[in-house]
Formats: sequence, C-alpha cells, structure tokens
Amino acid sequence: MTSILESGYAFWNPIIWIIAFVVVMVIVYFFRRRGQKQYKKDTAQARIFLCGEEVPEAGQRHIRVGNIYWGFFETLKEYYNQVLRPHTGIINDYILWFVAVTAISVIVLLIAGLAK
Amino acid sequence: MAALITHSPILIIAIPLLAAFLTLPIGMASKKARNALVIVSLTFVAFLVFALARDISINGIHIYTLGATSPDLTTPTGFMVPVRIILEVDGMSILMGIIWSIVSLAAAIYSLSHIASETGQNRFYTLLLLMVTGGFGMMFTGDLFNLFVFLEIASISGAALIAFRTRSADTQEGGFKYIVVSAIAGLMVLFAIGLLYAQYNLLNIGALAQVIQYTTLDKIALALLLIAFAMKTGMVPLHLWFPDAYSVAPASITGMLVITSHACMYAAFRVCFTLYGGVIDAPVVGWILIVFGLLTMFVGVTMAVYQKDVMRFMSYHAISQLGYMWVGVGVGLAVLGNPALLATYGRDAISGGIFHILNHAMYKPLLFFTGGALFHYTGTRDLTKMGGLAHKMKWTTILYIIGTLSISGIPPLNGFSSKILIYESVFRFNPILTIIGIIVSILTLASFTKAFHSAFMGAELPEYKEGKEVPKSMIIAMMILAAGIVFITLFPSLIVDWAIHPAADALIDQGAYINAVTGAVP
Amino acid sequence: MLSKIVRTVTNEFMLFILVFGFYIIAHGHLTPGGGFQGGAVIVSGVVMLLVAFNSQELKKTLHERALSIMESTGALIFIALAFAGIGAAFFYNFLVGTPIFGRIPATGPNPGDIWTGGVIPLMNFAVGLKVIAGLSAVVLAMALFSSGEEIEE
Amino acid sequence: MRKVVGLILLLVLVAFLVWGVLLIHPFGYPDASDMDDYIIQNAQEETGSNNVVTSVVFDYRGFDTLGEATILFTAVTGVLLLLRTEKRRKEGS
Amino acid sequence: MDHIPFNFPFLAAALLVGVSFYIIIFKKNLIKLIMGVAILAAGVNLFLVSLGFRAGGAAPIYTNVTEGPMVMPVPQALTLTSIVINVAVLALMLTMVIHIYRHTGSLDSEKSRKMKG
Repeated sequence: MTSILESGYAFWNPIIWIIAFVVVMVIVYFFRRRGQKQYKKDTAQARIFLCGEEVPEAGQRHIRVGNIYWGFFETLKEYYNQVLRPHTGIINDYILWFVAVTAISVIVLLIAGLAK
Repeated sequence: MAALITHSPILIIAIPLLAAFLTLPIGMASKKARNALVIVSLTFVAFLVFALARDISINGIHIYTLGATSPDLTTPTGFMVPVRIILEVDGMSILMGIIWSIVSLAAAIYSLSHIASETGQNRFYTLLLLMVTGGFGMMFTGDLFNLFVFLEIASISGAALIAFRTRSADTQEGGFKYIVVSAIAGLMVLFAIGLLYAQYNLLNIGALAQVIQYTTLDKIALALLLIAFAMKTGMVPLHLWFPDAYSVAPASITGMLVITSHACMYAAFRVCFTLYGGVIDAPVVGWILIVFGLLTMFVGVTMAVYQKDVMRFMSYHAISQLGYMWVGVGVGLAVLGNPALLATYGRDAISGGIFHILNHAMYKPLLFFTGGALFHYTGTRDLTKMGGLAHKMKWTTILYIIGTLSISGIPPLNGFSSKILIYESVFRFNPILTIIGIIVSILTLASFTKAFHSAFMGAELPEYKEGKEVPKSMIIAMMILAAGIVFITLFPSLIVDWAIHPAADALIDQGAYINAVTGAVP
Repeated sequence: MLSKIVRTVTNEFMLFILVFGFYIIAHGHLTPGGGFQGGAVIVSGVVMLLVAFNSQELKKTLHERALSIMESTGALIFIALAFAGIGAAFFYNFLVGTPIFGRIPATGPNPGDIWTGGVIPLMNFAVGLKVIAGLSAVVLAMALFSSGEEIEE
Repeated sequence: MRKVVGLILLLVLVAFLVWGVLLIHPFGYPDASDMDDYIIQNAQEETGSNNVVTSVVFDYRGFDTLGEATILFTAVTGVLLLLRTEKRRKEGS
Repeated sequence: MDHIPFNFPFLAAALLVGVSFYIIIFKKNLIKLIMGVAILAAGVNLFLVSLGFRAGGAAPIYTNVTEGPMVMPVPQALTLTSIVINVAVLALMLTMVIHIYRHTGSLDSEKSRKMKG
C-alpha cells in the first residue's frame, strides 16, 4: 500500500481519512435534507435582515483586513512593538545583523571547541 | 540514450544556458518562436532530470568530470587529488533538481501571460533561463568555487528580475537590497573558500571532506559559510531583506526565488553534513540551527499575521515555513554523532525537513502565483482594497484554498504529511519544539483565513464588477503545482521511499560522497 | 562634445588601442592577458570616445541592438567550443594535436608559438568579443540614460 | 546606541578575521600545493599553452570561466533591461 | 606565531574587509555603500591572490621564463573570475541606484525605505 506513511511510532494514511471524510459528509447531507422545505431563493426570505435598518452597500458591508483580529493585535501590542523595531527597512541595518550573527556564531563555535 | 544519461548533468546545466544565449536573437525575430524555445528547452531539461533521477535510484551517485578524457575520470591517472571541476549528483541534489525543474517550468508558463503587457520580454526570458542555470549549477556541482559562481549567477539574475517593473520605486529598492545582500553573502562565502584553500589547497567538496580537520580556521570558515547561506535563505534575524525583495518581484519570479533560497539551504546542509560531516561539532551546530529555526518560525508567522500586502504576507509565511526545515534537519544534525539516536528519530527528522522542502516548493509558489493573479486582476497588492473576488475568480479561489489547507497542515493535504514526520521525530528529541511548531501551524491557518476572507469572501465589490478570470496559461501553471500537491497528498509514502529517504541518506552518508570522488576507502 | 583637438587625438589613439587590445587577446595563451583583459582595454577606448564625443554622437555609430547580437554571438561561440568536446567530456580540449592551434610546445621555458593552446585562443577571441560588446553596451546605456534619453529596445 | 553595538560587533568579527589570517601559513611558503604543482608540471603537454593561468582559466577550470562569462552576460542583460526605453511601454512591446 | 611579519598581505586583506564593513554599516549614502562593497571585493581578491604566492616565484608563464619556482596559478584564476563577477555586480547596483535616485530624488538609504515592517 503506497499511501501508508510510517512516521516513527505512528502511521498516516490519507485514503482512510478521505473515506471517513466522505462518509461524514454524506451523513451531514442527510441531516441537511431534513431542513426547511419551503425555502426559496431570490425571494424576500433570502434578503438580509438588519433589524429593520436598510442594508448598506457591498463596499461598506465588506469587513476589510484592517478590522480583522483587532483583539489579537491589541493583546500582543507589546510583542509587536518589540518585534517591529528591527524591521527598519534600512539596508545598513540588514548588514549589521549579518555581522552580529556571524560574530556570535563564531564565538559559540570557538567556545564549544575549547570546551572539548 | 546511455550517452545522454552519461552527459545529462552537464546538459541539464548547459541547455538552459544555450537557450538563454539564443533567446535574444530569436526574440528579436519573433515572439512565438522565443516562447516556444523557452518552454521546449525547460521541458527537455525536466525530462533529463527525471531520467537522471531514475538512473541515480538504480546506480547511485552520478559523477561528471569536466574537461577530462572521460567523464568518470575524477582524478588524473596516477594522482590522488582531483584537479578539474567535478559535478556530483546524489539523492539530495537530484531531489532539488526535480523541484527546480517543475517550478521553473510552471513559472515560465505563468510568465507567458503574466508579463504579456510589459516591454523587455526578450531580456526577461533570458534572465529567467539564466536563473534556471544558476539554480541547477548550485544543486549539481561538487566544487566549492563553482558553487560560488552559480550562486552569483542566480543572485544577479534574480536581482535584475526583481527590479523588472521599473515604473515604481519600490521594485528598484527591493532589487537593490537583494543584490547588496547577495553580493556580501557571496563575498563572505568566497572568503571562507579562501580560508579552506589556504590550508588544504583543494576546492573539491569530497576531497576536502576527506582531509578536513576542524581547526580554528575551519571553524571561522564554517561560521562564515553557514551564516552567509542562511542569510541568502532568509533566516531570522537575517530575513529583513526577504519580504522587501519578494513582494515587489513579478509573481512568477517570486515563485522561483523561493526555490533559489531552498538551493542556498541545500548548500548550507551540504556544508554541514558533507563537507564538515566527519569532524563537525554536531550538537552545537545542530542547536544553533534549531534555535534560529524556532525564531524563524515564530517571528515569521507573527509578522505575517500583521501584514496587509498580500505578497509580503506570503513572503513572511515562506520565512516561517523555512523554519520547519531548519528545525527538522537541525535535530538530525544534533544527533549525527550518535548512531542509535540517529536511527531512532534523527533520520526521520531529516526526512521530515527534506519532505517539507518538497511540499513547500509545491504550495508556496502556488500561493505566490495566486497572489500574482490577484494583482493581475485588481492591479494592487493591498489586501484592504480587495474583497468579493471569489465571484469572478473561481479557479484562483479553488487553487488558493488548496494552497492554504496545504500550508497550514490540514489533513489530508501534503503539508500535514511532512509536518507529522517533523512533529513526531522532534517530539522525542525535545517536546517544546513540537509544541511551538503546532502553535505556528495554528497561527498560519488563522492568518490565511484572514487573508482569504478579506480577499475572496464577501459581496461583490462595485470596483471589481467587470473583468474576468485570469488568462489560461496562468491557470495551467497553477494547475501543474496543484497536481503535484494532490499527488503527494495521495501517495506520501511513495514519495518518501523513492525520493526523501535516499536524500536523507545522501546527507547522512558522507563516505559515499567522498568515495565517488577519490575512490579511496573511507 | 569636447574641442576639435581632443576629438582628433582620440580618433588617432583609438587605432592604437584597438591594436593593443587585439594583441592582448590574441597572445592570451603565451603572455599575460586574455579575452577579458584585452576586451577591457578596447572598452576603455570606447569610454575615451564617449568622453570626447558625447553619447548622442556615439549612439549614431554604436547601435545597442547590434551590440546585443554581437555579445550573444560571442557567448554562443564560447559555449559551442565547450560543447564541441563533448565526445570525450564537456570542455575537453579537443584541438590539441590537430593542425589548428594544435602544436605542443617544448616542456619548460621556450620562446612560445602562436599555433598552440588548442581551443584556448579561440575561447579567448569569443570572450573578448563578448566583453567588448557587453561592456560597451553597458557604458553607452548608462551614459544615455543619465544624459536624459534612453536606448531603443 | 546602534553605533556603539555595531562597532563592538564589527570589531569582534574583524578581530576573529585577523586572528584567523595570522594562523595561515607564512606568506610565500604555502603548506600544501599538490594540485597547483600538478597543474604547473602538466599544463604544457595537456593543454599546449605556455600560460599556465590561461590553461587553468580555460581548460582545468573552464566551467568557472563559462559561469563568469555568463555572469557578465547576465549583468549586461540586466542593465539593459532596467535602462530600457519608456515610450515603447505605451503600446505594450 | 614567529611568521607574523610575513603575513602582512593577509592582514591587509582582513583589515580591508573590516573597513568595508564599517562603510557599509555606518554610511547612509548609497554610493558610499557601493564603494564599501567594492572595497570588500578588493579585500577578498587580495586575500585570494596572495594565497598563491611562493617566495621568489616567477609568474606561471613558460614563455622565456627563467628557471625557478613558480607561484600557484589557481588562485590567480579564481581572482580573475571574482574580479569579473564584482564588476558585474557593481554595474547592476549602480543601475538600480540611478533608478532609485530618479524615483525618490535622494541617495539616502533612510529615504529609500518605502517597505518596512
């Protein structure tokens, strides 16, 4: 069987997963069949109801990317202040980082060599 | 046919070069002939790569000595040291070659309509073919200085292609940052090569690996080589140039630049495992790779959630995915000196990292291509201006969903197959790494959901009412990569047994690489 | 455009520069030098022309399109010479021992013979052609661009 | 702040480089020279060229020279691509 | 360490690398930055070519050479390759700087930071 992936002490087989997924989908479809029968598209039923207010245009209705995950960024504000500081966009800083990492790794390698 | 296989390593490098030299005169005559030349040469190269892969899976490492009286005469008769340049193709090299051939062909097909409205197309295709040459040379060469030369070819052509759209200032800025970073990394690599040459008077990787002694000079050279290649790969905190350069390039070139960064990562692995494999202080270097890899994963994905430019967003995701490979292979390197642990989980970790390279090379160019399709349709890279595009771009939406599920490791797609390999093997080395990896995977899914909602979902925006799906060749190029994803998804263990484990063993088994060059018993 | 004296002297000197560059290219396998060095010498002459006359004047004689084709030709000759040896191996020096450039010099110090070197003199010529065309095109393009008007595609 | 940290790290790196180059063989007395000795002895009858450097550039390491010429070609192509004319862009090549 | 007095070329190469890194890191003018890259390339080339020197060696060219040791030919070939590569890189860098100056009207690397974060 060419689709059983032996990974350490477990195995992974996409075929089995896909079969199970299809079975679950069929069950879900049967439940959905038992829903409202008299629903019709393109009638008053399908229109958006905003507790009586009239619905804004598509342009305003769409939630732009700036408003998504607002709480996430609000919570991690400190982290982002820290992590945004190196991203200056100045080419000189990029090379400074290169020099820094090279020097540090040379020190680490030499000290490890001495320890031996 | 046998002669074709014998000469295939050099043909794979030389045919795109020949096509690149021919592109300009032919393109001045007719555009159709030029496009046909590009596509046909790349297809033939892909065929050669697969033929060579089959040959290597049967006969082992493939050697090609340039300029000798016969290609397998690595050292002059009666002399122990290789003098000429030697191309050496083993399992790892040919895996990278397969990836590069598929992605470059897809990128060429994508470019046919993506840059159809720009000037300077002859030189664009010339540089694209030269970039293909540089990538193949980096992957197949067995000579350190030759590696530097092809690294420079790939870097210069990539920088010129990043700055292709000269109308806006940010393309020039991105190209300038890329070329400065590449030049300095390349010169540091050259300095390290000089340090090695001064001691051993050798340039061939296999011959050097036989006599290297890990003196102080070798340590400095190792640090220079490793950090220079890591900078070209985009490892945090050396990643700062990465989004600036990748977000402004034409989308097809961005898809190829991802693979060139993988080629630099391959060079770093080659240095750690093959060149220094016998003498390296494995736990220390392994932990350096692991720590920087974790940093890369986490910083990359958190910065990606923050982005509003679709291409920058995907570039930061490319950075964070590179972290998985560093961690996986770093764990394997950390236990390199311990055969028991290596057999228990080290080989699985290395296999997971390499398998993730393959998967990432399939879905990340696909995502960059979808981003380019969005740019092609809306004329902007800003996610805040997009919305409701799924109504018009049905194919792009489906392909974007495939790439998203794959990159965030949702079963059953291929991203999950490699991530589970990495997770389970790394868990036995240190559970913290697995936990961080899973957190990063969750954040990846979250950020891609955000981008998907803001770009595709929602009602049809008035400014994008008219306009139709992107041209056919772009869809075909994305389809090629999506087909690769589906194939790897359905038959993971087929790929692992035929391509990934040979590659991992080629990295681990240093003696075979040395034997192929010197013929001496290690 | 500089004064008439400068332009005349430049025209006279250009001949000597061409001869010297050609000598360096042709004797690359006997004396220090080669394709890159000789090409650089000739391109320095082109830069001298660019200083004496201005770039618009030079554009009338040096067409960027022709320079591109010339450079591609040099590159194609080079890679064709490399491919020609593929009977043995890529880059095999297949001309050693043949009548053309095939003589083997006496081992050790010798006065030197122009008909030696196999493919090396031919590769020198190909690289020289390539360097002349390429660097002249770059210098001309930069001069034209910074003087306000652009090269034609 | 940035200047101080940068200077310190730069000095560290330069100190390591200086220490490293001082550990190399004495200038003019290389330790190992097998490859170069072989080339110096056999270049004449193998390539028929008096100039050993040229024989290295075009025969022993000719592939590097091909890459070098390719790099020059790449740079020229890139420069002419970036400095291409503006007016042809209107009608779209 | 008795051979330190002989290593002045290597020392000069290392110091050139240091000077060039100082220029690249602390000079905000893009042209000066390119000069720094050029000096870095010069340092690496000096290091490479001085590796192959033999005391009292002649140039490895048999045309009318006097008997005696010859310096190593391979580092000279590598240096030739590296010089041409750096010429190519500098040409491309200058082209991009010309374009940046056209677009932003300044050569300050702090002005050309449209993309950050």
